[in-house]
Amino acid sequence: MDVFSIVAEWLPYLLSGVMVTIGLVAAALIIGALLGLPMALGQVYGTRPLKMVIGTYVWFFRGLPVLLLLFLFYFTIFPFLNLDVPEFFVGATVLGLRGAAYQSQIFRGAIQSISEGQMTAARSLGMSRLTAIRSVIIPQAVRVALPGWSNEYPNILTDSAICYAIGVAELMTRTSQIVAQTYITMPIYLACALVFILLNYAGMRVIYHLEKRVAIPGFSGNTSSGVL
Amino acid sequence: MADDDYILRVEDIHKTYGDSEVLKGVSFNVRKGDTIVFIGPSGTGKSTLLRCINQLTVPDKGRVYLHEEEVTNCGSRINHFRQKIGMVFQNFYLFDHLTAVKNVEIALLKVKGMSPEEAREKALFELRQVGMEEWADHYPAELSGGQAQRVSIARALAMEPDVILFDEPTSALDPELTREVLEVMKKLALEGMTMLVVTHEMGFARSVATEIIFMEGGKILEAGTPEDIIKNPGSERTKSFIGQFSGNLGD
Amino acid sequence: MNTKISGILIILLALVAVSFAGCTGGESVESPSGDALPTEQISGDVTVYTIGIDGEYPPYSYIDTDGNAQGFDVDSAKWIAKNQGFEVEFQPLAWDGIIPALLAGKIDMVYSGMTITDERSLKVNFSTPYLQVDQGVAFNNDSEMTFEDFMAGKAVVGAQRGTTGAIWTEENLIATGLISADSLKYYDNFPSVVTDLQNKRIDAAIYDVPSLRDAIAGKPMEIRGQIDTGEVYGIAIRKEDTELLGKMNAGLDNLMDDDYWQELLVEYKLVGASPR
Amino acid sequence: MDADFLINILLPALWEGLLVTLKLIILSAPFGLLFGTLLAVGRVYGGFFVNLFCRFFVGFIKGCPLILLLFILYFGLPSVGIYLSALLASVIGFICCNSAYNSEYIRGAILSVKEGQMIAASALGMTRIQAIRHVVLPQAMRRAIPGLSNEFIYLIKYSSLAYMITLIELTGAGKLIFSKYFEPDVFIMIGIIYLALVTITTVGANALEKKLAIPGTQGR
Repeated sequence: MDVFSIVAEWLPYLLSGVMVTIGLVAAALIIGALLGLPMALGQVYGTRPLKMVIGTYVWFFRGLPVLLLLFLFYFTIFPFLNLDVPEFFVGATVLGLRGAAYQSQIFRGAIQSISEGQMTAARSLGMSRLTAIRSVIIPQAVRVALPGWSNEYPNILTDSAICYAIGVAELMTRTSQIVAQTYITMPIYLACALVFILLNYAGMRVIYHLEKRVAIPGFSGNTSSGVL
Repeated sequence: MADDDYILRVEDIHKTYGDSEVLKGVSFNVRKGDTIVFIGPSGTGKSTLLRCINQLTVPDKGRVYLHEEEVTNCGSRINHFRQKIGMVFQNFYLFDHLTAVKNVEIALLKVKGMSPEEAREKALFELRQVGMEEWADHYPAELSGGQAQRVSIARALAMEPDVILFDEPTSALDPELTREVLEVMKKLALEGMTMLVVTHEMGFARSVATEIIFMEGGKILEAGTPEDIIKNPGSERTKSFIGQFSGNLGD
Repeated sequence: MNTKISGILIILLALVAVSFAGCTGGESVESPSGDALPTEQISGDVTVYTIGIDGEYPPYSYIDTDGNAQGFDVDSAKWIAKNQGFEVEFQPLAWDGIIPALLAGKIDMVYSGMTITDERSLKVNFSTPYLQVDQGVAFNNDSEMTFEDFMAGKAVVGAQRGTTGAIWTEENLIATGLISADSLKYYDNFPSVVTDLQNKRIDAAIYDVPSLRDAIAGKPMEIRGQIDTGEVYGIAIRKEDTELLGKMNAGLDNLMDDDYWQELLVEYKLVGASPR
Repeated sequence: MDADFLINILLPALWEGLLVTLKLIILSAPFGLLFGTLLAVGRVYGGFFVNLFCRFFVGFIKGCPLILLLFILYFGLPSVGIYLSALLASVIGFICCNSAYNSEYIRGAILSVKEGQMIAASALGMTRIQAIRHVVLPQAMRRAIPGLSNEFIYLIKYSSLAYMITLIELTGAGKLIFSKYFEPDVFIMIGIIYLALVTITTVGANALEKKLAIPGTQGR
């Protein structure tokens, strides 16, 4: 059997890893955003102890390699907590918690870039601090953060391949399995690379259109909240 | 008068950006020691003309000669000519990462290949000429506009050019700072430096220029001594333009 | 462990706990005795056990093109499950993390050509041995090296991380100073070892004989020597899961008495490896 | 994890691994910076083909997971007759990755250098290359420092992937100990070492940024 037909035979198995990879990335982006935004707010408006806790969290997750985080959660933390977490969720959790650390910094930068004046103006209208944050600061900050945020997609996509180390059946794991069984290397690696690059491209297109949709001409902050 | 009396000859320069023809055939000649001042409304191609001389902008048609050597179409020899044709910009364009003295030194070192000691000495000398020696170790961001412009003049002078092009050197400065720059330029002119100056400073034009060239619509409308142009403008257009600056004629 | 790290860990754990409050469905159940029960799910009246396997370990266990588990151990496990009246599902895992996964309750047993070792026996229980194998050492056909050269420490050796082959080499060649630690290369899976042997980055590959034979079939390589380590395979089960251990032992016993056992041995070219 | 295990088994192994990690970083970072700069210059100032090549390279590297790239370099290339050692394959992989990401920061920084700087350099008779080297890049590199130091930290962290292609660096050394002794605290110890490395680097990078800041400007 020639190389092409072998690769063709295994292709469906490889491609069924696409959904797993997409699942990992989507879960990671969502966990990252859901935790990252409140963390950013906490870092800007929170009390000193809260800021320190969040700062430590960010320091921790940005200071460790994805690979080590995966091992740490898979072999150390989850077993210690007596939690039975399937590999996929370990991968999604690690990418998500780590993503939250990075996203919080993107959102933090965005919040800080919204001028002090916006807050003052909101307060002078009789808004509470919380209302001001929710209806004035966040809608603007999220839009400012979008370009930085969209960079998270390709980063998490490529990082998701490291979940191979704990055996999540995503693209990289399947690639390695196929190579292990067929002893064909380059064509399969390149097929995998191609899939990743296409996913990257497709995702960036989606984000590009998303950015276009949320962008407001003239950029006024008094529209209703448009959190992603 | 023989051609070789001219240090710089500019022949029939044309330049078009997209649909708009900025220069529609401009020619003039410069003798050693001349100070030629270009005046005219904004957008008439004066700055473009200067840039065409040292090929920062490549003209569509026309030729420039320096000492009868062609500057246009000279390929990589342009860097040789640019050493001979200094330029001072409206926004100074000092190198932001270098101190004043290093701004002056860098081309001496990298282009002229001087030794570091030689270059330092030369740079300090030129800074002294423009009254900036004390500021030698300051960075551009620490200088006022007038100071920065004087450093940029020193930078141009250090290359010992045959001609210096001044592209609205004082337009970005407030009046106080404008004066200190004009002082330096006037001094240079008196010392016999050949200068081509685009400016709106009529006072400077009147007192320093050997020739004033009035440009409009990409063409030279009128040229002559300050006396001719300012006192007795030949055309209505020149007259009305100069009229706008009547309050600005005193030096 | 210093207090700062402990503090960080606590914060982390809290965050993880919060973020996971909604995500985890099946927490482990506490038994009356306080021991954590395995993660079996009850579907109807039938218990389902999750079996951890190495997905890249033919002939014992591997994943086929359709993503299904196959292999000698997989077939055996299915037979035992039927025999003992429970159901099984297979979970491919990274080999070097498979015991921690078992201890963590991610799986209920490891049934995937696992050698019974002292270190492993400290952490888990093993079933009665069901196969006995030697370690084989393979070379490229055109290699000048002999098995004696290998034993004398002249070869750069490739082995899969965490396998008995790797451990044997560490203990008998590295610890004795015959080869430097650099001369043992660790790989994720055995096919990578074979690939690198073919690439001549290593001189020799060490692995369980049946699997080694399988892995180099059709390649210009040969087994030039075997090391009788006296190792046997067993099914690894958590220490507290004595009931499951009993079931598996009974099932194994029945299986080895059945004709199917011989069929399997023939099918997977393991004749001679059976203790019976 | 008892003291005996920690002192006699774990720490010596991690120390060996750390040395390999540092070796990887020291071998990769300078070339990552050099090629990153060349890629950035190629993209900003290069002709059509140079620009296309640089864009293609950066696009491929950024789209392809590093771990896959390492597999390609180590396990894939032999099929076309190129045999790289694990060390060389890792270093090449890291240089590719590091330079591609670095180039993005440097490119951004080059584009942010005011156009007049280049014009003034040309007017002084500098060649294009002289102007890029002596005027544009010194300014651009300063602006790129925060991004570059970020990428350097990524390099420290992603060097852990070398163990996937048999090079036993810090994470790999710990993983080997783990797969033998099943002692999960191993990973905490490794974590502490990485956090220390990364924290020291961050402090160093901030100091460097301050030191190189041009007086009178606000760093950026």
